[in-house]
Amino acid sequence: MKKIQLSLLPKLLSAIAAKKALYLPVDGKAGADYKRYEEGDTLSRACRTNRSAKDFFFPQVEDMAAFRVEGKKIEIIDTRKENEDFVIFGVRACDVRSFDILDRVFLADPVDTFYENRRQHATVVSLACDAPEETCFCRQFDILAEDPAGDVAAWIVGDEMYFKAKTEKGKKLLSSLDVLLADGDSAPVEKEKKHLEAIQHKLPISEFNKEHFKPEDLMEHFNDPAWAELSEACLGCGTCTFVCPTCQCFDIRDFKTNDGVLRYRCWDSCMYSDFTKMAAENPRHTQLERFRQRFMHKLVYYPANNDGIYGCVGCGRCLAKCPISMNIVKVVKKIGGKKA
Amino acid sequence: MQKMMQDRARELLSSGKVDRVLGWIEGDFVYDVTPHVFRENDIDQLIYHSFASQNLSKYLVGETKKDGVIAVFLRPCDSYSFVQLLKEHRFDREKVYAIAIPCLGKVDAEDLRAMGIRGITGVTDGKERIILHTLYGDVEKEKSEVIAERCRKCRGVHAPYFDERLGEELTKEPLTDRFEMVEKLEKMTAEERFAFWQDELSRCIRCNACRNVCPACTCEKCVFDNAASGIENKAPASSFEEQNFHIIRAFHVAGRCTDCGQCSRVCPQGIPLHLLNRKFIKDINSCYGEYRAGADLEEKAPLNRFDVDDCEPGDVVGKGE
Amino acid sequence: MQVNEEKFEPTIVAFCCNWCSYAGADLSGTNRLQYPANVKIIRVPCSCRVNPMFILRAFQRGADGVILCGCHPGDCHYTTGNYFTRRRMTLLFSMLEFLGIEKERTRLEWVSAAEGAKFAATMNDFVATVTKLGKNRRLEDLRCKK
Amino acid sequence: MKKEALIPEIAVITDIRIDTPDVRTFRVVTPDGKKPFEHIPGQCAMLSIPGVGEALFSITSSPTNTEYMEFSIKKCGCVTNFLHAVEPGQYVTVRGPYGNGFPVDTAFRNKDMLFIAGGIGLAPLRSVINYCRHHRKDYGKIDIVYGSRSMQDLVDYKEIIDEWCHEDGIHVHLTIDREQPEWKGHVGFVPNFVKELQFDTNKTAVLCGPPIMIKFTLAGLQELGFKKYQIYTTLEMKMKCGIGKCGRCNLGDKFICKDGPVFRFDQLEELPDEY
Amino acid sequence: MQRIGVFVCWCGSNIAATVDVKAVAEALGKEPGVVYFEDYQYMCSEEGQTKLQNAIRDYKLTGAVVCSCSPRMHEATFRKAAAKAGVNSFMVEIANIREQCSWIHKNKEEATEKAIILGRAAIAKVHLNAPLTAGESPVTKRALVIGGGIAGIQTALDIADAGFEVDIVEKKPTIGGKMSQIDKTFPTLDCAACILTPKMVEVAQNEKIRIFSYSEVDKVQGFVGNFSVSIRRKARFVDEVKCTGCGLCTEKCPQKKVPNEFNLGLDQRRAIYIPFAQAVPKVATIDPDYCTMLKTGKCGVCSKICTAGAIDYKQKDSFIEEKYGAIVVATGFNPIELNKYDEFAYSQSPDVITSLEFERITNAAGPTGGTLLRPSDGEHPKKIVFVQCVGSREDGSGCGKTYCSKICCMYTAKHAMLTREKYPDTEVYVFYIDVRTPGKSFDEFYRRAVEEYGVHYIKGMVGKVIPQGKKLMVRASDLIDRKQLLIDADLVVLAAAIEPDKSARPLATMLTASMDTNDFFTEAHPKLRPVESPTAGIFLSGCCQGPKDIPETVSQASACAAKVIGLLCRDKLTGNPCVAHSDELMCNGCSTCEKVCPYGAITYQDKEFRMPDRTMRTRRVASVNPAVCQGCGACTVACPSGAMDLHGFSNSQIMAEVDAICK
Repeated sequence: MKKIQLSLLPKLLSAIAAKKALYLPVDGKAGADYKRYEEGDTLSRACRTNRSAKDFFFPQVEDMAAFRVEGKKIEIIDTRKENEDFVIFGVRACDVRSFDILDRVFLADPVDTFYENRRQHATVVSLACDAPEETCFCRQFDILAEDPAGDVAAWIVGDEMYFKAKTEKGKKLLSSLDVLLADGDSAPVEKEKKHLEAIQHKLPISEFNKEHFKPEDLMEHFNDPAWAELSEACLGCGTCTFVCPTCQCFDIRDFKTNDGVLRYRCWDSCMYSDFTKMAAENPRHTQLERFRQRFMHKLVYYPANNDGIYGCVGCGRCLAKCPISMNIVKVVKKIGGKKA
Repeated sequence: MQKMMQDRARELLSSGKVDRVLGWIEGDFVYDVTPHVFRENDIDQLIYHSFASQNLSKYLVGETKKDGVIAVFLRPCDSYSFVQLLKEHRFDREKVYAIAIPCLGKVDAEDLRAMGIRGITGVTDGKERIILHTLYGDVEKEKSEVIAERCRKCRGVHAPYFDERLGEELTKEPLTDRFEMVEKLEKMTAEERFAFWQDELSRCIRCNACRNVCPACTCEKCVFDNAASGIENKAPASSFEEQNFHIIRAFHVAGRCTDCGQCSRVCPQGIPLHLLNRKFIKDINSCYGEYRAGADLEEKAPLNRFDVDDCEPGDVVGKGE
Repeated sequence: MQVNEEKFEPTIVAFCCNWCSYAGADLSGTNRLQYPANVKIIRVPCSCRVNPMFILRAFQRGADGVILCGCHPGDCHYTTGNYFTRRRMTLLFSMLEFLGIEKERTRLEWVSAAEGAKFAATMNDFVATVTKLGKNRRLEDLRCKK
Repeated sequence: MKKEALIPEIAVITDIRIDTPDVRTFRVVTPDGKKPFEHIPGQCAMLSIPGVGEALFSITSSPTNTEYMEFSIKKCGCVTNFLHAVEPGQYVTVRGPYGNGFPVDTAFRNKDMLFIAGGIGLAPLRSVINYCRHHRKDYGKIDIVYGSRSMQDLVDYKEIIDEWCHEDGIHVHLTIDREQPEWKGHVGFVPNFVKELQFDTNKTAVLCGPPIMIKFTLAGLQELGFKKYQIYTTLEMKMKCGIGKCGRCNLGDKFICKDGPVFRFDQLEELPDEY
Repeated sequence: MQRIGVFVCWCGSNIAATVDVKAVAEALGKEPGVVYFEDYQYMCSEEGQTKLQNAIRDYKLTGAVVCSCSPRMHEATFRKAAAKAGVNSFMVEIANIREQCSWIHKNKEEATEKAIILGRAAIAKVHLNAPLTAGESPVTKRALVIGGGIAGIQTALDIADAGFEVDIVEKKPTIGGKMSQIDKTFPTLDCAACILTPKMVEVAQNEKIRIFSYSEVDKVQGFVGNFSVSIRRKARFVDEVKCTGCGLCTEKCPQKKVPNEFNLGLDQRRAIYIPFAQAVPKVATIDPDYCTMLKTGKCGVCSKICTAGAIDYKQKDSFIEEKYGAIVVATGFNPIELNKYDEFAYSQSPDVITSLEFERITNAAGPTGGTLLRPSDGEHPKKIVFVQCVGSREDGSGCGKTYCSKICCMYTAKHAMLTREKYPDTEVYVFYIDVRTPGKSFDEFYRRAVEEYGVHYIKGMVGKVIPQGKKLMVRASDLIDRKQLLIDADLVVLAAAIEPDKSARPLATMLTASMDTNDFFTEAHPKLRPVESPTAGIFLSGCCQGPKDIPETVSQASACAAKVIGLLCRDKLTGNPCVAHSDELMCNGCSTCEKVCPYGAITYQDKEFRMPDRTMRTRRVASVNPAVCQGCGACTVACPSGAMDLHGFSNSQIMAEVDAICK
């Protein structure tokens, strides 16, 4: 366990930034968001950034390859580059869990080298939540906001910040910062954890019936008539999917540049009407089916393929951001509630 | 008001005059409001308070494709969207029963959070004041301190063409001049404006919330979703794409935008998109005479008509600096 | 267009209506009135055919200035086309300026079939103005650059 | 850097065969003239023309063909329209193989096979049919029912007539939807034809064709006494990655690109019918 | 993928001197889809065209790009040549490397580079070109003329003379219009009736012409070549066929106190009447507002005395449906209402009259039998003041018109001159702002009025006319002598501005023909197509398009007839294939495009569509009539969903050109 006076945090950040690219959440015009550290930036204490931390490994837009076309001939140019080493500082427990969920998709065979490259070069410093929003419900997915995973976990206790390396990568990072860090006792952190856990228990979103979403009940949930009512007001925008830390659907598109073609991938949303649209058919032609897909994927399909791990981390972004306030909590209560 | 609306809706449903009622329903939190189509069995859950923020008029495009008549509650701002949609033949008027309801201004939970008001569990609305019940106790505020930007310019007047009015029309003086911010930007230098918009638009994640919520954006297929349009685009892959999407979208709704402010309300990134639309409204008003989209069914939109002695672009562009 | 380090050569797209301005451009050729080769003309039936999308597209693809020429108000071959153009472009140009894009990069001019000299003069002036402004950096798409 | 699954390889179209007014078969090799990669029958590959798009096609040639790969492609969308307009020598990009393929070396082994195809549905079956032909001793009797709108719309007609029809143990049953003067064979829709043919139920059936044909043929086979686990089909859906990551081609928890495209009907029964 | 051929023309040295044509051809040869390229001295020559045609055949070209002079010069040439070789004309594009390149640039390198870029843009466009075929529609060989004044009469006669059927619709009981009310015509001073009535008779006797008098156009549908029109024949309560025009009824009718509109209310007629002696058709009409029989059911005198048995009190409005290939608007003009001109005391004094009233008073068939008498007391006026520009050339703030009514200067001179000739003892004053006399023998005419006839022309405006006893005190200013005048006139004649007939506006709406703010019909082109409306198949004759005198009206009427004949001569109309079209699946049905179409080419209809979820849905969608659309493209930009596009200049084509240029 290491610690540092909060007043010295800027020094610590500069020290990290001197060695590696450093990203941290910073308060901005409209809430907190991650940005590359510049001298003077201060760590946001907000428990939630607008955009999730998935951007670091799965950015919204990513060039994949370039093509040069001349007459009938085509040449492929591999534009991939080795990523720089970077540190993401202050990731909350829910977002840290989302990396695990994305890993299971992108690192499954065949490995996605774009994702893998970034993942390998990243060190994640997580931060325990001291002031969750009332829309937070990560605990419902067994995520401990008071004791986040990551390469290094951090706690703010009083005017001190404690660090604990959880992986080799984390140990390396902390040891590289040895000069600035003092040894810390684990007792204050343990006490803080208890305190933070108590706060978690007070959060309003409980009574969550997620355990009713068993893979064996797939068809039953799929055919639940409540989907019609739930999806009725859905606008079919992509807000929930884009702010979601675990949504990973993407599209691969070509852009004609002035001298060739750039193939890139970008986020896509299963909520979009053209997501599954083919020339003549569209297997999910109404918003009901698209809406159902998103939640079935998170609550049933994903767990079925990934040892029962849910594809939701309870970060609460969709609760805060959906234009019509339709979200996974309402879905879980309505669809799962019937079994109770 | 809520009680009145529930009663009237129940009456309309039981009399068979309407088959469904479009209103708002509450979720886990008081601000967790969703548009909902009510039938007789769940009409008790219809709510109406400061967090009932969504403009319901756009839902009529889809709802009137179904059988039966639907009743809809229209706040003053919604009523203009309603008329504009009607003017563009986007829904079947016969299948709609429009009820005008007064509005005291809406409050956005995100704004309150920014003001430090968190853990909201309930709300008591007054004409001048609002009491927010929170996990940490009640907070009482002047309405004018907390109401959303889009509501500050409201005069509380409905566009005609509704079927009945519930409650009285609450006309009021706007709290702010809606063009204040546009003018402020116009007075900046081009560099400053560019920096301002770069900062704003670079946050765009192209979730399409602004477009999909917009009552003027009801195209069967948006040009940005249509490969044949030549400008199809799914993600802000470059700074140009960020600008392009918002310029074209604003242009397409120019003269049709009713300034309902939903675009800025729903933007998950907090981009003040309504400023783009208001810039067009301001230009239209100053160049072609006052025009309010959705105020009248017959009047030709400013871009669909002309005067032989209209101003030239050069007379307008460059006036700001 | 090769970009020379010493002298910046802007790329200019000119949309000309078939009936007046394109003929005006032809006339300036017939009269051997010079204007820079930076200007490339695209023929459209009427200035009202020009969609704001085209103008933005030109900037995206590397244009440094876009000029739109049509018949003088009242002289439109289709009687009313240029009146609509005038309104549309007034709003569009004003919006571009609002976003901080240099207002000198866009222009709307009325050039009749008899105004070969005006066409050449307009183009000379426009190219000079845009050259002074320099490369379009505020409405560019870096993916399109070599 | 290691190979990225989503970055394709270059390939060349060396030959284009016009099968029907809207189906062409493209022969594809690497620029140095080799088969791009090995595959098993029923698997697919992503073909693309940069700037036009990328799309998934089933590989029509049999794995036993060691020289090249073939794709029978019907004109229907952006990529296919472009392909129908190109000439030999055109470069394309290719990546794959994707999907599970048919269980030719397990479940199909030593079975009597019944292949039923409609229209362009023959394309994925041609690979497995030819595989069976080339490993003739490993399979029992082979029946092929193939129908199309008209005689002109029968894909691979020449190969069927010249080769398949002449081989021992292979019975080809052709049909077209409407009477045609030069057509001497059967006239009628595939599902009815299958019922008329009264196949015995000890066969393993493989179905491929338009959704409506699948629906009625499945019912027909069940009427004849076939069980759902005896019937296979191969599905088609919009795909972008081909490797189970882009998130659009799932049927419930199964990805068509990874866990499919070949499914048995008893498996499909347990999945949402979003196809 | 297109197979494109590129042809670079030298144009002798016109292009080749400043553009390296070989380099251009070679560079363009490398573009995708280009399978053939060559350069040649004169592509437009017979030889050059053959080269194009041979290449099309030999290389199976599907499209061609000719880098040459302006498309305004030879686009048609090359397109025709290509069509002969079997390639659709619209698959040929021109890169203008002469007028817009070689002729304006001196630096060869620069010009060559630009020529290549222009060529690339054309190639990029051809890649997206699609063969276009012009639509054809039949032509109904009959014309409708709306309005039976001199304009309508002349147009009808000319069209009929060419052998086509013509129908004239006239809302009054007789044709003849304003000219029939005029006494003499300037500058020749020949009698209007003497030259008009033979024409009216000619119309009546022409077998090809049908006159629907006392009728109005009720509904118009269709488009150029194929209009279908419903005409309302108002009940005149007299059987037109049976009536012999003997006029007995008009003498015996007991209802005598009906203001006679033909004489502008200066005298009275009966309830059954024939407007004037030479009326065509010469058929009586019962005025239902005054007829005692029709109002009370008690009278029936006319019916009793009519030997032909033509009176039919039960007659009702009837409708005629007819098809036409062309419609001529000849709705004419009226003097403006002067009720609001209190400064001239028009409403206050019967002796303040309009010029048209003055015409009637001086007309031998008029209320005074041609003797100049004051309406108030029937005395000879000794001092007459003519006021010009009453309601013309105003600043737009008042009740008048901003334009010049054009004819007032001349007829006022005529009135002044005739007065002085007939009554030399009468003093005549004319107040004017400017005297405008551009026209053959016009200025001479005016000068004669001043010099030979001693008319007092005073530059200045009349400020006020005050009736005082039997006199009219005219207060005016003389701008040249800079003094105020007070004239004790006996008669004041106001040269009232003329305006389009009130029936024109609703008619324009029916015809989807455009009008200016003064309700004059607009021309398809103010200089080059002055007798056509922008709406195809609608033609303009006479004052409905703008103020005109008689010779001008007649020449426009004949010009208009020539245009109509030109149209009717054709068996089929071939449209311009570069027209707008709407993608119905994307159309929102919002009507925006309809509002910006200057031709009324876009209509909306409800159509059934199969939706992606296999349900059927009725949607309102736009459809463009290719025979009416002229291809301006205004609708394509107005359409937010991009459903509306233009053949030949599609969104994707123009964007491809943009891309190629900006590369």
